[in-house]
Amino acid sequence: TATPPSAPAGTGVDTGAQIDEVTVALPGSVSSLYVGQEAGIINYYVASVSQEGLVKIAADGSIQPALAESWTQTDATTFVYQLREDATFQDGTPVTVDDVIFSIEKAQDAEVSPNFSWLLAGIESAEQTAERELTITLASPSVSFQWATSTSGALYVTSRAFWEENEGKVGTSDGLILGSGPYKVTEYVPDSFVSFERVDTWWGGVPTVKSVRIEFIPDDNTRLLAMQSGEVDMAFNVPAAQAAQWEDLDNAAVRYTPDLSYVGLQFDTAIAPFGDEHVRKAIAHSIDRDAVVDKLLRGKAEVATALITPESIASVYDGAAAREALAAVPQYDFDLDAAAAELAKSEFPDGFEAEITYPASGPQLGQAAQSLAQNLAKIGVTLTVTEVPLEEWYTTLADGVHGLGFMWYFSTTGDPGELSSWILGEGNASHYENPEIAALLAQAAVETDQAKRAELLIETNTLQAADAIDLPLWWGQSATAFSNDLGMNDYGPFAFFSPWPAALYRAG
Amino acid sequence: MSAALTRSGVVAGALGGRGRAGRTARRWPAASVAVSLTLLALAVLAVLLSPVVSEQALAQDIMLARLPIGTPEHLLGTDELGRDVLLLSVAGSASSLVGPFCIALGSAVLGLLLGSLAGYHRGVTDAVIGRWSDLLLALPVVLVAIVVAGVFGGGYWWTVALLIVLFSASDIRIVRAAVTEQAALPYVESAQVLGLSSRRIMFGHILPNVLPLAVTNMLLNAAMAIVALSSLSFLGLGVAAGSADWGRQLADGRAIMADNPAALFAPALLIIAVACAINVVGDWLLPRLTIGGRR
Amino acid sequence: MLALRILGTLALLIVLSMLIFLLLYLAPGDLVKNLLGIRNTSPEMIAQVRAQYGLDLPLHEQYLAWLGGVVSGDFGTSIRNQTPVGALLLDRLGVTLLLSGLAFALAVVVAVPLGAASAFRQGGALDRGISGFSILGLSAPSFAVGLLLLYVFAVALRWFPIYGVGDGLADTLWHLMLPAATIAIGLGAILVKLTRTATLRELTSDYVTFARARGLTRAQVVRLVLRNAAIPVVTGAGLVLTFMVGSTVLVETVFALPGVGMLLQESVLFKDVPVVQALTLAIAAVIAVIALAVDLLYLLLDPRVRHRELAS
Amino acid sequence: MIRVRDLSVHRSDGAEIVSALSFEVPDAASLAIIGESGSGKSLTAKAISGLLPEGLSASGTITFGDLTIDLAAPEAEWRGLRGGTVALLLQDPFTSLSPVHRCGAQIAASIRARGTRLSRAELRSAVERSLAEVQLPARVARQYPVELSGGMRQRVAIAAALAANPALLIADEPTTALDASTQAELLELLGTLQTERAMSVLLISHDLGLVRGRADDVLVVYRGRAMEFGPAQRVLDNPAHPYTAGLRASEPSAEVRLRRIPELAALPLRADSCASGHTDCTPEHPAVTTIEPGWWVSCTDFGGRGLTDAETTVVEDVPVPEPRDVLLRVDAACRSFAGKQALDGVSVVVGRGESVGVVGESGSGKTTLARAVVGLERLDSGSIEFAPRTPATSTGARARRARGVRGRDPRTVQIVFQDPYSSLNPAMRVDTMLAEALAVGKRPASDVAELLSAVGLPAELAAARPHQLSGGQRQRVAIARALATDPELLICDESVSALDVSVQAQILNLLAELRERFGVSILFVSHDLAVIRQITDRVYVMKDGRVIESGATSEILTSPSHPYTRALLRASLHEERTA
Ligand SMILES: Nc1ncnc2c1ncn2[C@@H]1O[C@H](COP(=O)(O)OP(=O)(O)OP(=O)(O)O)[C@@H](O)[C@H]1O
Ligand SMILES: Nc1ncnc2c1ncn2[C@@H]1O[C@H](COP(=O)(O)OP(=O)(O)OP(=O)(O)O)[C@@H](O)[C@H]1O
Ligand SMILES: [Mg+2]
Ligand SMILES: [Mg+2]
Repeated sequence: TATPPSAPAGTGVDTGAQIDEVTVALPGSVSSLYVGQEAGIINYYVASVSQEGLVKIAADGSIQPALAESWTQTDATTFVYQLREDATFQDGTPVTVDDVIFSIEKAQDAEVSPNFSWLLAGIESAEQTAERELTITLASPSVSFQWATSTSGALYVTSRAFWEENEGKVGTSDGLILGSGPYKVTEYVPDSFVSFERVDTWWGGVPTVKSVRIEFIPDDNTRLLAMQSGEVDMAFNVPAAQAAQWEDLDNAAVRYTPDLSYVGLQFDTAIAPFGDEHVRKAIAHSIDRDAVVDKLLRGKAEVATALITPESIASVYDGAAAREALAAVPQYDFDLDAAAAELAKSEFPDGFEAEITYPASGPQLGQAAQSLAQNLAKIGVTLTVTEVPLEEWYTTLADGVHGLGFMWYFSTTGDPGELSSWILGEGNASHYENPEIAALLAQAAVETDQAKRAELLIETNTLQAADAIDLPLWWGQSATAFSNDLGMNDYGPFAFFSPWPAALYRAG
Repeated sequence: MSAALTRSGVVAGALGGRGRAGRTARRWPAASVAVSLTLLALAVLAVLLSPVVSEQALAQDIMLARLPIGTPEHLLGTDELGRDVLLLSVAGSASSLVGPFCIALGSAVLGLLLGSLAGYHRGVTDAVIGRWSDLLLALPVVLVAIVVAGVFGGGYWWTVALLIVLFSASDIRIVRAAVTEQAALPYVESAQVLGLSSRRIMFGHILPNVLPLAVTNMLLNAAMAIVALSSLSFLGLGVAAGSADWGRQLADGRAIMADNPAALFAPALLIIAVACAINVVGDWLLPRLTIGGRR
Repeated sequence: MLALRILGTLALLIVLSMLIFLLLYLAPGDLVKNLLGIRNTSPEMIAQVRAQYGLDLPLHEQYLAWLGGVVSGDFGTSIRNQTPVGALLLDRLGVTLLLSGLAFALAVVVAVPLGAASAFRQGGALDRGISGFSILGLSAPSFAVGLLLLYVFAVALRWFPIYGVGDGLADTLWHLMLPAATIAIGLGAILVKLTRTATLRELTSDYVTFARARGLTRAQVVRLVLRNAAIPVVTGAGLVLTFMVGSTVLVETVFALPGVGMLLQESVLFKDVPVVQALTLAIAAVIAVIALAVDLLYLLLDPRVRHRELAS
Repeated sequence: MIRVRDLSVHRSDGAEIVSALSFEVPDAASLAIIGESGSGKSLTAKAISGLLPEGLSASGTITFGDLTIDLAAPEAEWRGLRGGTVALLLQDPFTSLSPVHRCGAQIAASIRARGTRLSRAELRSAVERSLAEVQLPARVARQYPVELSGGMRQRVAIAAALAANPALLIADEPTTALDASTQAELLELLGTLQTERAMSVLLISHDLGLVRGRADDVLVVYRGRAMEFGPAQRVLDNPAHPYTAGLRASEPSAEVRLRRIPELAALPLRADSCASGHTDCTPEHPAVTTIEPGWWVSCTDFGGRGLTDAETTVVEDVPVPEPRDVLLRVDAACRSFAGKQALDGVSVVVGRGESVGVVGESGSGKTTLARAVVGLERLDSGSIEFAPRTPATSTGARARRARGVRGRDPRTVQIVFQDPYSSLNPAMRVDTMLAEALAVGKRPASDVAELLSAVGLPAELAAARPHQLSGGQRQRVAIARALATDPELLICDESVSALDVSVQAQILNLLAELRERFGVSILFVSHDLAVIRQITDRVYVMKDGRVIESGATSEILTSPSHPYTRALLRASLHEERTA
């Protein structure tokens, strides 16, 4: 039921009219405009309005030029980027290679960019090799690096002069942030709003929308009322539970797109009883993914068959083919008899007790957990479901106490290996060691042929499925509400990781 | 979420202003008292019934999720997980009422104990207890709550205990004010001259005279505690996710207001109705409790 | 007396700050994870961040370092916002104080006359109506009240905006009207009860009988009573105000207001120690100041107290 | 002429509290209503000013000249009459003024209430005139009641009442809360104002001495019924009704000490077996016998009882030496409050078995002394020593527990306070209270009955709670509680001041009796010289925290050497002598 990527959003066609202001509601606030400091998904949405990376991800998942006009990978560890001539910061100064290098250095520094320094940790050196040429050398070969230099990854280019002038205040309401995108930040009040003003120096042209105001409105009902009354023109992350109410609005329409997120269950094999394969399989048979997606998520998600999302392999498979390829991974069907049989085979035939936590910001996870708990109760397993704040939830992941937990992951880059290489790779939280998988992942890290790489990755998913380490539940969708007079080009999974207000138009 | 918590304190403080709220009771018409008493009786009945119905009430059938109000077999519809709202509301009465009742009672007891000590002994004891209640007021509820949840696991009764302590700040203040007023009266001095122990004077002599006030406040607190208890669940405290509880239903019901308004309004109305009933009955009962209230 | 009080408050603040430190230390959640995110778990990185924020020091040293800063007037920098705490606090406290003040003013303006009217017509239909509404106001969950007000006054009638704080004082006040009303409903319910009780108490006193006995008009008697009832009402209202500070988070969330309630909650969850410390202390200080103000007001309103205080 | 006809007050359950009172007050004259506590005096006053509390209703009429008002008239009608026609002055000057308004404003309110429009300056001078009329300086206008003494407050209240220019001023026990000298001055003032303004005054009191010479006529009421009406002078000198006679007799005298103060027995009001032979005598409307025009008595089936020997025996004044067997010795006691010296080197001795009085005007430090003796107040310097018969053992937890405040042994000294209403715990039953006190004295709880009978209370009252008792009964319970520990010294701080004469007589007799029976020493604090005269052997006179004179009561009260004592005496005798 997912809307195909790159379909125009909004009902009307582009009238070409100018738009004075677009007000956008976000469900939470950012505490810094600098993504490195805080890299929540909302930070990406906000920062992408005013900042750019060397490259960007297009609607179809392909890598496209941004500040870099072109680039080449000269060998397994070397990338050479040509900066575009006409790129300027919003203060009028040109974007130089030095600024890019500076931005990379800042992004690598764990003190200023704790949140994504690891993404660029593989860079050994970044040097200016010509007037507008930048050469990046990696410590070891990595295919996924090419995503890292986009705004979906970890590179948000800012100016050295600006940074040095605002040392210590970058990203705050005092210092704001400077980028090269089509909009410059004019005001920022944490927990309240950020406002942007169009600049006419953007290399990409002059967008139709003159100014953008992003309002942080945490309460779901308030956001709905704001949309209903027309106070906002656009709302991100419409909660699935309220989807019907939003869809019923006369003055707005809701558009869905897969959001590259993955929700699954994850075991820590080091913690009893989850080291027992039969226990894991019993649990795998106990969850009714179809019902969860259909009923609890109201169909606003897709049953996941693997860790890899179909969109991340869109460049090599078209939609249906991707789903087919991923469905080939072995699945555990909802079957309580099979679950009971597995449990009987385990060392815990009489059942056991366990706790699963879920973050307060993900009520849908809680509902899935409760549904699971109810099914498990039937085979003699007592699962306690506990709601905790998001921050606390982080600490219950791989804490050595909880052997069963949720994996809830938003991929921003669209690199199909992003999640698999982490949760199946070396030192994973499941304490799962499978030499075959390790070998496959190593191969995938350097495989530049996307099709082959996808195959390797799918194979890792297949192998882990046999051991039931990670149980995919669903691939998420994000829903965005647009008022009837607003349309958006290139609406898709990657739409909000590049200067998205530039894609808005006045619909008629 | 802490608003519900602190609001009770506010009420208490208001009453504590001069500590004699019980004297001027409202005259509720007999009918509303009767209705309120009936309501409370029904609530008690529901509490007694809740263990019986809870298994059935908690049984999910996600295929029947969010049936609207008025569905045959599910008169008030179903919730997000396909549980019958009516049954769930009955089953939820125990968790929604027993804990809050204990909170109100516990904080009243704590308040009477510490408030009496502070009001009677004055001096250092008073200063320490006074600052203690200031401390309780200034402490961020979220912080204390997550610590309790983290350190003790945050079960229902731990949360009740936490709320008893937090609610007690206001009880302490009221009782202290009332005891201070009483302690200056000649009957207390007579008891002192008789050489009675201060414990005997505080709890044998003064306590019965400040009890009506503490009871009024307790009734108000009971109403607040219903909402407060469930408002902490997002911190992993109190009522576990998915259990039968009005506050929990209220929080979960917000999301499906459009599908089945009853999922939201049934618990909301129950909370309001019980709270009102408690207060009406309290206002009615209090003058009858006040010993020697008629002069 | 005043010195003693200030000393007591200072002692309270110090104990409070230690307690907060300890609680934050005990609280589940991990600042490092909050900063680094869940993926970034390399030990070097973790060690670096721990060192950066002094988390590798023993707890008492961390506390003393913080205390040292405070003594020299530096409340530190927010870990989450990377902004100096002082500035952050000033930004946020304004909204919350304005909100609280407005709510309080609304509650007083509406509830005190209602409470008094209810007392003057004790037992009548008006009295019962007012009492009934105040019980309702007390027991209705505030998010529900907020939503109802939003729906009626912002969406249906369009009298007020839905969210945010607006620019400039007038606009801000307009924006804060509904949130303030939400708080004021619960608050007003208490004030009604309080005013009614106080007024009834005054109504039975001798001076009222004497006032009537020498032929004072009804209006004169009402004024006499209200002026006397003001004393307990002010005390009670002061306490009410005390309880309200720092408990506005629900309303701030519903109406998307950047106040301290929201900041405190977020900072606690993030374990942003400097912010939690500063905020809690600020709230405690505000509470102490209000208590002091109430006592001073008491002195102003009640010649008896003034007489006693001046004598000693 | 102001006429009241058939004034009755009913409770909502129908019970009659005041029955068909009829009386008149001639223009520019004064009528006193006297009677015991609870006889309905205040309700009568309230009924004729339309101020009955909720739950009570009045019937009857009041006529001012050619204006007749139904006493059952609605509030709206009364509102127009109060102030200009009738004004009511309340008993307690400490509560009858609003504490938060300046005195001037309260007087001005009365002036404004008449509807006269005055400028600020005019108003201010009107207030000043009012104050001058009650002999207060103009500065009082800017002061708050709390800054004034009781007497001054009552003057302000009078000024406020008179500012409304009433034809009839009702003064309901206007001086009961004040000390003797202030009482006299105030009544003097009221008398002057009455003649100057040619206004009618209704003076309510339970104190015959006060009324003597200050009212033209007197109406004696008992349980809401008129007993006797007539010219004040003659009725009080020569009462025709036995009740009036009884009231008069129970007034203690400051001049002679009686062995026993005559007590008023309850009157049988049921005229079922009326012995008088009146044919139209019913309980509701007892027959009236006119003694002479303007003097009548109502019929009561009063068995009549003469005074007993004890009640007429005057105790011989014998010289009282300083005691040798000293029980209590207070030496150079000093105590100050906020710079004010409440006790300034007070030395007092009480011998074993002695009854010692402490007198002095309000604020002289009497209460502070009494409280210091029982340990409720600490001393800045000086000492208080007891020489108890059985010194408390200083060891053992039991002994420690039995210790009272500040180390006083509860079995050595006990106190009875002034206010019988607040000195008993409202939440406790009488027997619990007494049993608890008995336990302190290591006596069995079964002694409760004995204790009750010792203070003359029926055994049924054991189960009662204070609110079910009358003031006199409460004071008896308080005394019983104090006696439960078998104390050697009983301190009474104004213990009869709040009671009316008849109950006062009973309590004073009780104390004398207890002293005889148990050999208790008594330290009796009072501002009432007559009471002191009746109950003490020796007396200390205090002024400003010092003892200025001491000696045998009979001597001091007949030939005081200190001018202050003489002044005190004059003030208290004044009332009786003006006759
Ligand atoms: N509001 C009331 N409701 C019912 N009974 C009352 C009320 N007020 C007074 N009474 C009763 O009426 C009787 C007369 O009371 P009242 O106050 O007139 O006595 P009093 O003669 O003024 O006595 P005192 O000398 O003590 O002031 C008393 O027995 C009292 O208990
Ligand atoms: N607790 C106190 N605080 C302040 N001042 C006090 C206190 N107790 C007594 N005083 C003052 O000490 C003085 C003596 O008071 P005390 O009560 O002993 O007088 P008293 O002779 O008993 O007067 P009264 O006849 O009015 O009872 C008064 O001026 C009083 O105001
Ligand atoms: Mg009276
Ligand atoms: Mg005294």
